[in-house]
Amino acid sequence: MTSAVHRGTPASATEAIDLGYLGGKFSLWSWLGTHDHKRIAILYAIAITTFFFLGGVAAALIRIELATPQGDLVSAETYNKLFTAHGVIMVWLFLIPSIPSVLGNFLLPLMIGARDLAFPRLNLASWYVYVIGGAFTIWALIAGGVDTGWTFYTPFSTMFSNSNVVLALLGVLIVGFSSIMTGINFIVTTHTMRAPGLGWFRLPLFVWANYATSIILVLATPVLAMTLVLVGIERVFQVGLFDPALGGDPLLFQHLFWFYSHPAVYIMILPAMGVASEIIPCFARRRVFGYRFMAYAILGIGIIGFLVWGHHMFVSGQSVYAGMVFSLLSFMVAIPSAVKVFNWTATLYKGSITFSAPMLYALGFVGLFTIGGLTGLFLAALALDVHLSDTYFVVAHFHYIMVGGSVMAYFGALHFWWPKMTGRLYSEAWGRAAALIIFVGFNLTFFPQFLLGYEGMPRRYHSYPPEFQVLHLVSSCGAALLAVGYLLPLIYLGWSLFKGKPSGNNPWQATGLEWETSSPPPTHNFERPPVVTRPPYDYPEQGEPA
Amino acid sequence: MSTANASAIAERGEPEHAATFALWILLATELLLFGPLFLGYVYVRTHFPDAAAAASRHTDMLLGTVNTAILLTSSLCMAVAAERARAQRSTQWWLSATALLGLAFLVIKGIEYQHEFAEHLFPDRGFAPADAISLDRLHGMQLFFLLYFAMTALHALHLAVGCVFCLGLTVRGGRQHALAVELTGLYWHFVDVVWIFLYPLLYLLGRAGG
Amino acid sequence: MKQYRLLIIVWIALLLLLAATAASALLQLGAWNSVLNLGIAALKAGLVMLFFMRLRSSHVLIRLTAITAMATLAILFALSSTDYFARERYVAPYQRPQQIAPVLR
Amino acid sequence: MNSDFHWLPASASSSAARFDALALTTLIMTGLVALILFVLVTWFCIRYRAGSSAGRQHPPSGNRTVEVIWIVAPLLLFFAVFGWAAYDYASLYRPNPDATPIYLVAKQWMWKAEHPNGRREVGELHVAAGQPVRMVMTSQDVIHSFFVPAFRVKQDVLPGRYTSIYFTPSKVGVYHLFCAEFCGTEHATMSGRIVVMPPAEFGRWLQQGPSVPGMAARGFALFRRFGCSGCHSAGSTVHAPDLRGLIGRRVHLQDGRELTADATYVRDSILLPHKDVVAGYAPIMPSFAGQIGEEDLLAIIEYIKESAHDERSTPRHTR
Repeated sequence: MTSAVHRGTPASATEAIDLGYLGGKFSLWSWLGTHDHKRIAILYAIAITTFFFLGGVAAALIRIELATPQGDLVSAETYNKLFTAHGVIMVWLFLIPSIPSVLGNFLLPLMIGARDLAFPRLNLASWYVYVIGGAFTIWALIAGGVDTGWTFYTPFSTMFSNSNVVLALLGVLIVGFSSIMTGINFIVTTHTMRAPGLGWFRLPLFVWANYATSIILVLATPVLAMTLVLVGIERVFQVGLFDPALGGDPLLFQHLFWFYSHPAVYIMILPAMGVASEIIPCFARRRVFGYRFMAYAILGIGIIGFLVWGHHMFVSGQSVYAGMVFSLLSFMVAIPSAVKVFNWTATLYKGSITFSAPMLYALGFVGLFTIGGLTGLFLAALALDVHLSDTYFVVAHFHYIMVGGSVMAYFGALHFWWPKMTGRLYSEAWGRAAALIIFVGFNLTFFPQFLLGYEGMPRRYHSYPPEFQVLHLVSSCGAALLAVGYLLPLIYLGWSLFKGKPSGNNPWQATGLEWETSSPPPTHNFERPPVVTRPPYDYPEQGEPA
Repeated sequence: MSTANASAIAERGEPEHAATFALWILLATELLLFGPLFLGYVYVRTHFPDAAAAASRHTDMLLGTVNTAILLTSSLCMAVAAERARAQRSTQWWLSATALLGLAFLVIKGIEYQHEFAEHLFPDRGFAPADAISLDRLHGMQLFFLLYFAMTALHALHLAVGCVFCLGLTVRGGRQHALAVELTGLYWHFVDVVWIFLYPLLYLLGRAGG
Repeated sequence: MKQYRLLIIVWIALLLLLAATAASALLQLGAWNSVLNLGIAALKAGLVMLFFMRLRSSHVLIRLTAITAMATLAILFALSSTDYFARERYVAPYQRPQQIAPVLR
Repeated sequence: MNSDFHWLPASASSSAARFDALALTTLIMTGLVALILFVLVTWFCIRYRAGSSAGRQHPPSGNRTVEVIWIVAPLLLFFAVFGWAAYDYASLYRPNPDATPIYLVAKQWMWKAEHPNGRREVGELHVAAGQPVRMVMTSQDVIHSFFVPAFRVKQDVLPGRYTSIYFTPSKVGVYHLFCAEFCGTEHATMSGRIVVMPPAEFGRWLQQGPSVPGMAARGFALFRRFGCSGCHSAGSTVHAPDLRGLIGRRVHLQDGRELTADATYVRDSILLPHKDVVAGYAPIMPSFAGQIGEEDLLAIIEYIKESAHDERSTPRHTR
């Protein structure tokens, strides 16, 4: 299965490479009207990168403001709009579409040996819907702003906020439809377009992860859509289900919101797990340990993920009994996550490990995700959550999962499949340096926030009592380092596009159908439809020590 | 639309058309789109039982029942059309009948809305039913009518889209599109199923007094 | 012709059930009104799905899709009800004004 | 930088001690798991780095027993933590008949408390060490959250509904009170002080409150300010019912119904005057919905209630 073209094949940077799907006569319409899943993935990558840096600017301003206890850089109102913008952009415009829409779009057909997704036009439409919704959201967030937090809690969002709530709701709603389209496309593709011989238990775990993610997208997003519509109606018509002054119940909103937004956490982390499951076996040169358990764990997370939303509401005034049910279920969802971490660790055993940039990102992912997951147990434990919820402990916890997990994996995936997507190699030294800077910067930013939270620093505070300043300052310094870490790849990856060495078809000597074809792949993906005869991650046994 | 390789799919015993499968997933999504409205309904029914019954008595049970019968009949026409399309027979008449029944439903629904607007039952600030005897009752009735309008309007929107599909198929002529008729049919029946639940939930409360 | 006859039988059954549900709503049955109405609705929906939507003879994957959607909706209802049916409702601050704290503007 | 800096928050309630014990246990448990994992990853990374001489024959591709062990073992551990945490959680809400109720109203962006004897305070909450307290809380506008880090206690405060939580302060001192649920522009400044006093001192403090005008008196002022007295008084030319002693009376309505006037009835009559028109009167009263705040309504209701047995407070209402 490996078509071994060795890394570092002597070739000068100026040597022409076969541009594959990237080639052909360039016209704007050849991109904006394309039905090619690979080009659509690139379109997604461009849009998502833009949103990522917009959200990053908001984060930077927040961290600068919090360097001192007084609210002196921006006003309280601006601060509230900043953290709302940061949350809305990062959650809906970056994290949820990031890995599925960019890498899933690019790789899913390649990994299953298909020519394209099942519905190429739907795929393009979903990009347009995403960009329109995204632009709408950004407009609402910048022109006037929204100050409700990304959670839009009622009755603040419906009756008290004097900001662009309805516009922002509409933007998020539109983006949601894009998610649904992508989800339907992925599910049908995975079911109907697999190459001959590619049974379910020969699928790469990345495909499993995207499949489970798509199911969540399709089932959870419509609930959010209707909930946002109801919030909009309540705001416009002053009648509503969520305002106690009108006979409604704010907790009903919270139930509906978290019914989507907790599974949404798994929309963000499952594809990241899929990425780690591709990179680690490749650089350990061996089969992933416990493949079937890994696949079942993905499905388990997807299913149990729907049963735990109430753990966001332990102190919200929901019944004590409901708290107990949700707490127990939340502990259960930690099990498949733990299984995955244990299996990644076991995959390293008796491997032959090299530490290229993608592997550093993947190992960073495992470490940070482990910390994020274990601190999640504190929040699942009822009595502990009473003190910790709505403090910086929660902020730190979910950033360890979202940023330490998803973003780390997204960057790892970009580095791993960059040669596949562009046919070029980036500077390995810069890649490793950036991975290390991000890892250190991340921990410096967010580990102090665990301590802040335990000491009782509430989240979403524009100013704070002076005794919290030491830790906030450490966090802000870390954020500066983290920002450098995120800017670096933009530079050296961009540079490699023009000046990078040609990578050859399979620089990592990885298995998997996506590496069977040339890099970058031709528009039709495979010269001959592949037939699969071997299990996934079929790396040759390392045998006797050299 | 579909580029799925039909023979490869049949080999593995997957559904005959990727598009059919995709449509079913879309219907799953649609069901969950109605989910928050149904949960809101449960909230109103459990927290304001009397107000919900009082509000429901304001709806027009006769027109609602007639509309239900119309929609069920339209579903029969649609099912017959799909069956005929599978047998490669012409479907124009049946699809037109389906669309016409759908339009009739929408017209009747419009008449109901008109009456309800006239009675100030639209749940905005002007909401003022005569029998809202307390603030609690007023709130309950208002929430019921919020859900009534949200649910029936969303349903009517779906039905209107279905009518457009049906008429489009009629215009395009009868034969070589069994798949298109099949998909439109599935969608139409789903819209029917939603109404089958909306009818008792919205129209049949408190009809026996009390 | 056989399949058309089946469709018409199903349609007649649907109309009869409609008549039954409308009639039962006019009888005073207390909580059973709702149970009966929803039961009949479920029956009607089942008929439409099994025969008109041909779930009866559909591929297992499609049946699984339908079941998954309904199960997800059931989860939403079931787990929300752990809250709603166990929640202490301690409303109505208005009736106990002496307990509401002061009034400083 | 700042001398107030400390690693751990003060522990000043009975639940705080239990919380810290549970947190420490969980920390040790999760810390051990993390440590083992990191040691293993590091060790594997060094030992099995490419080119090392470590033996690599027959790398296992999976092991069912191992998988079952690392599914079941954490699960049992989790159940234990769950049980402990759930027990402590329930005890925060378990009714305690010895607890003193303190009423707390949150509004954008301040806390207002009322002790059972009527002593009121704003932005501060005084409690006695060793005396169990039951916070009974409601909000006037959006959702707030009552959060005292030193007590390890937090409970959202919702509009239209009371929520409550129990705790027993254990250590004398002054602690932070935060709002933990985002509630609008000045959310970060919605803080206060929790003052835990020795019981005797607290008893003295409780008695020496500043005198606040009674609710009924304020209600009377509002009764005049909103023009209610213009119609509902004896000298009025407008035909409107007398409201003295209304609360608790049977009222006959225009449409033949009959009900007992209670606070809700008065409230509804002010906001929706046309709903329950009293027999013999024309429906001429305008609605005050949107003009009178909830607190003012309460004061007016209180005044009407008081007017039943205190003739002196209603001098202008004698027919």
